[in-house]
Amino acid sequence: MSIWEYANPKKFMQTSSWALPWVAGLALIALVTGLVWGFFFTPEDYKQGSTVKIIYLHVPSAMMAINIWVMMLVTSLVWLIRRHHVSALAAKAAAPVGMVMTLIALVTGAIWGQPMWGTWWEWDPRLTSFLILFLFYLGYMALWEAIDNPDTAADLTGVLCLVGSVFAVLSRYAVNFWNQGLHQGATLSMDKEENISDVYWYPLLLCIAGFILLFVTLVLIRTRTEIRARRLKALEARERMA
Amino acid sequence: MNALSVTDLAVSRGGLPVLEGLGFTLAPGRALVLRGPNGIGKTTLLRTLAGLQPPLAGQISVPPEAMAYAAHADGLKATLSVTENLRFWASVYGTGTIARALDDMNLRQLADRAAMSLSAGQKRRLGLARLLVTGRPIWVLDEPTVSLDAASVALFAEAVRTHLAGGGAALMATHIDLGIPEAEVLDLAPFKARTPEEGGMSGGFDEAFE
Amino acid sequence: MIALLLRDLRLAIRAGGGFGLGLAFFLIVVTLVPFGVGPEGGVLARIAPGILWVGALLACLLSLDRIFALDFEDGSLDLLATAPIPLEGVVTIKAVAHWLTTGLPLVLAAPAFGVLLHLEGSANFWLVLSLALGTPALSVLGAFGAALTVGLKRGGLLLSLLVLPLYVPTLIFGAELVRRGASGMETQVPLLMLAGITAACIAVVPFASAAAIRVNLR
Amino acid sequence: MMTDLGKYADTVLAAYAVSIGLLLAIVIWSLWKGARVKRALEAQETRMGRRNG
Repeated sequence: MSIWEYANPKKFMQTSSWALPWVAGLALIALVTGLVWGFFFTPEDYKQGSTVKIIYLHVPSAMMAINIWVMMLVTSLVWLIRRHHVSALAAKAAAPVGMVMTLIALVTGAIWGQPMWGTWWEWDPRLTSFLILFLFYLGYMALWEAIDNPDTAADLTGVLCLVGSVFAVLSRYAVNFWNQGLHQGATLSMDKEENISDVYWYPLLLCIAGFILLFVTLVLIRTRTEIRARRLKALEARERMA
Repeated sequence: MNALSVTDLAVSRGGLPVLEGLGFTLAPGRALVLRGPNGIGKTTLLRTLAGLQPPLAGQISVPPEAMAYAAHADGLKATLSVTENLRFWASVYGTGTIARALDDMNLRQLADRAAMSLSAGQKRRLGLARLLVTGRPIWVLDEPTVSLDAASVALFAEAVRTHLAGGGAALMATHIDLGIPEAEVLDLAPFKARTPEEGGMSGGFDEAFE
Repeated sequence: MIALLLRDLRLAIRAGGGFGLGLAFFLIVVTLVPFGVGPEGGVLARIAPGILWVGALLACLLSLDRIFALDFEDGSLDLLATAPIPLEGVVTIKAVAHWLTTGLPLVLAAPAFGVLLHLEGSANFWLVLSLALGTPALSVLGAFGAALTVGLKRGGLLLSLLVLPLYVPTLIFGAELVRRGASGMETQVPLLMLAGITAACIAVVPFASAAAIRVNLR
Repeated sequence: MMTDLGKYADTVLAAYAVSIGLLLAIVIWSLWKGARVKRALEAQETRMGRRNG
């Protein structure tokens, strides 16, 4: 059996309705456990005090913000190359989730920055890049909404996602060049595992897993909704024609 | 040798099939008129033949670089003169000369007028003159005689006859008389796409689940 | 192809203010900014590269929706798509025509605006260079945005939302080049990046734009 | 049970409140939209007399 069978809407609806409760349950368990563990049972950082607890939200949401865009890029490519409708709809379904993740990363970053840097907003390369990513999500979603014909919308947003990806990466580089991150590294460098002690690392891992599972849950729900919406639209159109 | 042949063609508009099982051929020197009520899919069919949208099923075989398509809209630039409009299309198609088109469509006196100052019928004639300057043998025309008076329709018919006599072919969609009685007529109504219940093809993805 | 370019330029001139409109907008921005930030020469000179670049970007944005919309409405785009010119070529020519009518006048007029904002001689040179290198990318990317939104009735605002994030790298490197050039710092990196982005855009983006047009004409 | 968040209590609580609020918002929105579309589709299928789900 090939993976492409799941691109059949019937098969997708069956499989997703079977998988959904499991994924949702796991997401809930991982998120609640991870966040409770992180919030109540981890010590304060000697430098940052209790604000270190924000990493359990900030880091997973920031990771997801980027990874969801990558997932949208992959599904858009699958749609453009192999014309599997479910793939295009999954990209559409993922975009609002990605936007919310970006928003969470931005807001928690700003809230965190306030006591750490003494300002809500700093034109730090990372924050700025996320702001640009947020704009890309907005544009992508707006384009989906603006176009009536679903296949046209899928094609055009797919092309936009492709071009946007290149420019998102380019923007990241440009922003880095423009303002050589005065603040990064001074705070916790989160990319390097060894800089984070195990006390923070395990609940963080759990939170990351929780965010991923939550994303999968949401994408499954939303893709199912999109598939139904398209069937509804097709039936309505046929009723009008008849 | 056919100029244009279509086998078992199905076309869709907005994701829904509108025509299916369509087949016809068009030989050089012949004209074919497509008829059918509004909404049957005449324009969709012509756009598919012109290559602007992919067919849902079936084959279209046409020699490369042989077709000239004229849509509802004439594609004229209001601020350019008649000559400038024609010269542009002549150089796009690499034919160069526009003198014959001006004569055939009786546009000599209007040659220097801006397109925006032309009447609806004169604009239509200019749109048809554009076809002449493409130098393409197969014309695909969508409602070519809309807003033309009787004299202009006769002028149009004459231009089509000249084109056919020169070995060209013409495919026209219309619901009014074109004044070309020798043209074959194909009624599109029997090719209306059936619903899936009646055994027709479904729109593909949209309806296929559960 | 040349015929298409000539036609577009002729149309821009006949439409009245094809060249002038962007320029006038640019002038308004440059005039308004001192009212906003105060007439102090030092401050103005410092923010001038940014103002001029943002102004160029907005002036470019103003006329973007007309790149394909007019041809779409009167049916020429259908005819061009079935004509023997590749659609990629049509898109490129359209972008070139847009640049010639908005980008190029800005590049040529930039030193005058620079003077208004107290930019010094060498900074003016860098300003012209950066605009000359960067504005073609703005037109090509703008044509891509216009191609995406060509069939939409309320495409104007959406077009800005789609195109502006794409302008970020060009804006950053363009303004940075002027800033560095004016203060005598090393300019090679922004210069190469700016030129590289423009070259890559011209080479690749027309394919995406043509694909978008084909989808929109279906 | 409440851990002592020290002088940054506001900051941390605000971050958690906003984030969890946003997550809940998208979850509820997705579920609500899903239910609405599902109902509309079922109504349409019933109306067209081809219920075969």
